[in-house]
Amino acid sequence: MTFLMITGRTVNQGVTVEDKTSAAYATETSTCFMHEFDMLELGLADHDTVRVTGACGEVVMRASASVEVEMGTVFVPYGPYANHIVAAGTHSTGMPDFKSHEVEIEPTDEEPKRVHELMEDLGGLAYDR
Amino acid sequence: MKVTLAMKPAAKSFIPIEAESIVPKNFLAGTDLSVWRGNRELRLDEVFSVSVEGDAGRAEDVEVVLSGETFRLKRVGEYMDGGTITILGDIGMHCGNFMSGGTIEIHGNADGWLGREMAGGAIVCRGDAADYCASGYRGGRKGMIGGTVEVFGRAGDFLAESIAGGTVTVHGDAGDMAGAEMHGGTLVVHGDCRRPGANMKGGSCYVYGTAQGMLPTFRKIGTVQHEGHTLIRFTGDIANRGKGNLFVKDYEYLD
Amino acid sequence: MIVKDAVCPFCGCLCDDIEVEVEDDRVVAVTNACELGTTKFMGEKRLKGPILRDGDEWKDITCDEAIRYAADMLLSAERPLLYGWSGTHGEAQCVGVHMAELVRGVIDNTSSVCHGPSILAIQEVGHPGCTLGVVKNRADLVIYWGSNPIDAHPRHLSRYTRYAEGFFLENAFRDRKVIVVDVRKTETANIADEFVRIKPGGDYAVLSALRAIVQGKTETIPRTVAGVTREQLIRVANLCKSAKFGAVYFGLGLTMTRGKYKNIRNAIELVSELSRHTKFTISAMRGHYNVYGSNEVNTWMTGYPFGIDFSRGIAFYNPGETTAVDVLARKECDAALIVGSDPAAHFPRRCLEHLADIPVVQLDPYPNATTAFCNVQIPVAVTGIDAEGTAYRMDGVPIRTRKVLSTDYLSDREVLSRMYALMQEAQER
Amino acid sequence: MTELLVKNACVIDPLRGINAETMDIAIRDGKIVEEVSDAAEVIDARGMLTLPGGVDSHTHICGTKVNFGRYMSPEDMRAGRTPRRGPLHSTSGYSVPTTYGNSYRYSVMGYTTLLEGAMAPLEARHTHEEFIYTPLQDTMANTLFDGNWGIMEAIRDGDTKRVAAIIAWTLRAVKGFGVKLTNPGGTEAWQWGKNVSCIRDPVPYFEVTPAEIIRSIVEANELLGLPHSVHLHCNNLGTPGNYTCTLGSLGLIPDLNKKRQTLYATHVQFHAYGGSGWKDFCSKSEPIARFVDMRPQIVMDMGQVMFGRTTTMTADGPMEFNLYRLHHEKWSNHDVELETGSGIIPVIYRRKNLVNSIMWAIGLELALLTKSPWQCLLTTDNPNGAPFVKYPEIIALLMSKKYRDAEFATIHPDTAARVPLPAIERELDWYEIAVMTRAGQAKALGIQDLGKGHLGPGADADVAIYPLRIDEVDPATDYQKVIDAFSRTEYTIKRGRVVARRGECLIDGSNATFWVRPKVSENYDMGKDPDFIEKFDRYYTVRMRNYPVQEEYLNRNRCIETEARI
Repeated sequence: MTFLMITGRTVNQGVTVEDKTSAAYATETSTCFMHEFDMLELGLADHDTVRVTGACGEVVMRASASVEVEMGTVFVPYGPYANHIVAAGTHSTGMPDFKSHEVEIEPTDEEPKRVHELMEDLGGLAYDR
Repeated sequence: MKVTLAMKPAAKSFIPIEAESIVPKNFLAGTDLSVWRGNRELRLDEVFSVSVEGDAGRAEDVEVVLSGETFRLKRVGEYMDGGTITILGDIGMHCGNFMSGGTIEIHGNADGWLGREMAGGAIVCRGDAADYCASGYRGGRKGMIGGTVEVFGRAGDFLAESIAGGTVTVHGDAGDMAGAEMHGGTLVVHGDCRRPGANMKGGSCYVYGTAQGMLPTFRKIGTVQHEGHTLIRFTGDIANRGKGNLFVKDYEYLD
Repeated sequence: MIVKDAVCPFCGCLCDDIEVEVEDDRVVAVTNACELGTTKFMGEKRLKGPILRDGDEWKDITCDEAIRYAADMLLSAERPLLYGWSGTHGEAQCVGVHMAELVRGVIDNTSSVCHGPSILAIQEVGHPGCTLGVVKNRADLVIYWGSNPIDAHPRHLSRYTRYAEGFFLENAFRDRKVIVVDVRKTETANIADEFVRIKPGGDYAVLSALRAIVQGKTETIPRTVAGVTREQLIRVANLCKSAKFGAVYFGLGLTMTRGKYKNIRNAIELVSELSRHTKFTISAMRGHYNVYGSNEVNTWMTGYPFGIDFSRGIAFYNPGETTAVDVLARKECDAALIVGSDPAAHFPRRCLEHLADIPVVQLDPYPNATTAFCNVQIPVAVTGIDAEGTAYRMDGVPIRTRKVLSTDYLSDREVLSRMYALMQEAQER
Repeated sequence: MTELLVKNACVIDPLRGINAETMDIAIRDGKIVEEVSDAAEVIDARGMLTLPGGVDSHTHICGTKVNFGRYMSPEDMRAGRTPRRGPLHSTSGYSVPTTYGNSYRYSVMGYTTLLEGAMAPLEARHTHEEFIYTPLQDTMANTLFDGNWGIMEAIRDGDTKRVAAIIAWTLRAVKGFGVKLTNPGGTEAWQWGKNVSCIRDPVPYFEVTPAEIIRSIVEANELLGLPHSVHLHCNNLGTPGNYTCTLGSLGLIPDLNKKRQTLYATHVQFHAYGGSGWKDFCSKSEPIARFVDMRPQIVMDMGQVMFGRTTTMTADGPMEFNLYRLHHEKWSNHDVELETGSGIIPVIYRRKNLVNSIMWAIGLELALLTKSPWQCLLTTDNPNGAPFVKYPEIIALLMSKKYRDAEFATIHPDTAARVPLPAIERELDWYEIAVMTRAGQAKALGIQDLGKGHLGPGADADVAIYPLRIDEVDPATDYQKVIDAFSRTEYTIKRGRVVARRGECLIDGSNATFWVRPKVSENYDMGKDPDFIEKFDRYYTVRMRNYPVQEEYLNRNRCIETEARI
């Protein structure tokens, strides 16, 4: 199913943002907040994993029901998961489309990666001492 | 005189090269020019294989031909006032900035800010033009004030932003905010575009296709015949002063 | 020991009434701060010392080695990018500008991915604004547009708007109306007197419609605009016109959606229009700590608030071309110095792929997502915790942050000054 | 010890009554001294015109409002761009240049001391930060008290000593130099979108009038013994017919100080307008100048307008909004809680525009009609009337009737019927220009005793040597030479070092900041006043402890202590 992905701040994202290697940060930023009817349609229960595919890649997140989002849109806290699929084009304004990104969402059996794994996928080297 | 500049392959191929020296009149005095790759000044012949045929006494008689991987070349033809530049491939940002005369022809695509703040002359782009084609500069009140820009492919967002004079024609579709802040001149989009004429207060904007996300602040006046198209005529943006004219074949509100 | 009136180093509110209790050089309790600020003060997961990536391993190196590495990297680059700056103090940002000027690089700060579009809009139409206290003491109408302070600026509501007392308001909670405009029914929307829910991408159209209605040109407006009924638009316009003092606070909901700065421009033009009827102001909800300070410093030193390219010696400014996401995604830089931000967590993947290809040095107290892309990381003191310096609040009020505890970490300014000194020496040679 | 000897200088030093004497100037360790040793470095001035370093007593160069002018004007930054060279930093901008741009350009014109005309106390730290990056001039900041709640309440209660006490506490806290009133009362009214019409119009809620604010603060200023007088931007700036309001304001001022004026009225050009509207707009420079001639307690500055592009910026928010409605250009406004506000819009003054042409004439008339040059100082209210780089042209206009006539021929033809300028024959001389650009300014600011504005032993060794011999150049006819000479010094010497030479700055210096600390009795220490503290805590959004500007922000700290009579 096609959705409009909006990203933004949440308190939990802010609380964990200076501790990016923590499980809490990964959990918060890999949460895909969805309307419960959309979840029903996709056969998803709370905390089921979903594959979210954008214009330039895919990433696995966990779905979570939210009363804040409209049907057809999903909300993902700012962070490395959303950015794994956000396109870098800025319409020559410097600012990517962080709040208006079309994505495909489907259920999956895969687990979300750790932040370190995402970084290593892109050529980084995790520091975990 | 014909000056041929063929780009040499380079190791740091993605660092932009600023080449505002590539303007026809500069070649009247020879080819001892420099360009900048990032913060390094390079001689023209370090970047290009340069060849010159014939000679000329005035810029109008100079033709510059660029070939190779020219997509990272910025500011080619800046302040050009006569002569011809032909680009066989793609060209980087700010081609023809402040141009006041002469012709630039691009066979490939043009990157952003093609013909920014242009005052005269002609630019023809056979491929697509990226964002801010024929636009103004940050904070400025006036974009293009004269001349013509013709794009045979598509144009990106903010096409002809703040245009105050001259004519811009796009044969394909244009992006979002075409003709935003328009206050003079003419913009013609043969295909579709999004939110044309936002905040316009002068000039004329024609869309032969569909205006998507049509803004709610244009008042419909009737229909007109224009170049063989039946178009719906609107006043300029009434959120601003309602001046200027917007003509579209068809439109859709975001309702 | 209790440090009073400490300044919170988290968001652009820079709350300066925080009490921090320190025992044995550790923060043990924080009073008055929100959850975000408290966690930041209490955070302990710092990087111990400078590290260097050596193949697939991390090695500890000395501070001198790390600084030397950074200086050499910047000096040898053809187009270095110096990015970040919102997490540090003004004095360090000044050194950063001098460095960019010397090595002829591109210097950009995190506003390019937060309120850069707001700046572009202000550069087109100006900015009728005010300090936060003016709103607190006077505003009887507050509009949050595309901003969600409960999550992003938790004390904004209690210190300045919904729950704040005000000199000219008898009963501030009752007399002050709050309107929230958003595509989501956020927590903030729940405490509003009026919630305007718009379709994603519809902000510009709604703002245009409001401008027309405020001018009395109602008849042209369609029955609904981006999901908002004409009746509601008229009601909102009337609320605005009948307010004695109205204040709009907008957030990334306007800057990050299609149209970007044109949305903000339209909002400012609405406020300018309302100023002909009553008193109205508009302000950006600046997010990260001292990001506004980085704009101020860059402006007085280079003339531009962000996205400055010194490649040619003089300052050139063109967001969309000289801003970090564009420079990285287009692979237009060959080295990067990151200070006080975490682009690997906040930039699209394509930018990270280029960071992986070029040398990167980062100054940051914590191991973060960008660490993975660093050749060298130098841990520094946290401005506002173990370093002091100047920070600018979201409304432009400059505040000197306090140092609440002492550590052995150098401040950003100290590290950068040493780097700059090496670079000056090299240049003189 | 460093020594410098400037030989064969043709010195005009009005504060010491020296008029074109050829002499040597001895400098040791940054100060003027009687003599130096033979080891001193020597500069041969070869009879060139040598003046004390220039002092600008009213300019906008540093702080929140100025920086916002830069921030919103990338188009302005496209001019004046220079790269980093040696110790010098890059610069950008024309009407609102970067701090380095301001500093280097002022230095090239021989200016060594600048007064920032308007600093909002809450944002003072910003002004001081920018001072640090204005390296080639000593700086000081006028501090805004026009809409200060505590002061208006004290005035309402008739308590002038409390007014003085609040000023004392604030100046000390924010490291301010003088007291500035911008559209007194109007900036507070503007926080409701209103204004005050003139000096008898009460401020909403506070119920005090601008006249009461002006009079009471003038008294408080003298109670505190401040070096500078109250610095007033009158109500009603820029409106036709405002000269009556200006005369009314000036008429409020008693003569309270023997050493200097009691009121400094700034950019009076903008306040000398006749007419009932734009249609019959005309000059009222004559009544203003006549009035000032009779009142030694008043000094004014010109606020000259010059044609071209610039940026207007002032704490006068409502005035800027009116300008915005006139021009529909971009408009910024910034109200500051409990204190004041500011507004900014870019403008272009055009020769073809009648109003602009009249404005241009009025500034010159004020300078030419006021008898004493000590009472009308040369400014453009930079950048409001024009960027300061236009000063040399203004000097030339004041010195040459021929130049004025030539310029007059290019402006709007109806101007002649609206202004007295064409009939004014006076041409100022070198001495008068020296008064209007340094000596008079230093005296008006009360800094001559601190070694500014003159070249007597003990003074700061700030010297400007201009490439011009006054015995060879007739300013009445050779006005281009006058412009050229004042545009770039042969040498600018700051604190004993040559900082600029023939249009090029040479070193990245370090400024000194002058500020005032009035000593008040315990009873009048607002830092201990329960009512003051309580209101501060309730209505400001910054804690009282975090409000004062720390001395870390002062490069070279020049604190002036005064003995207050409270």
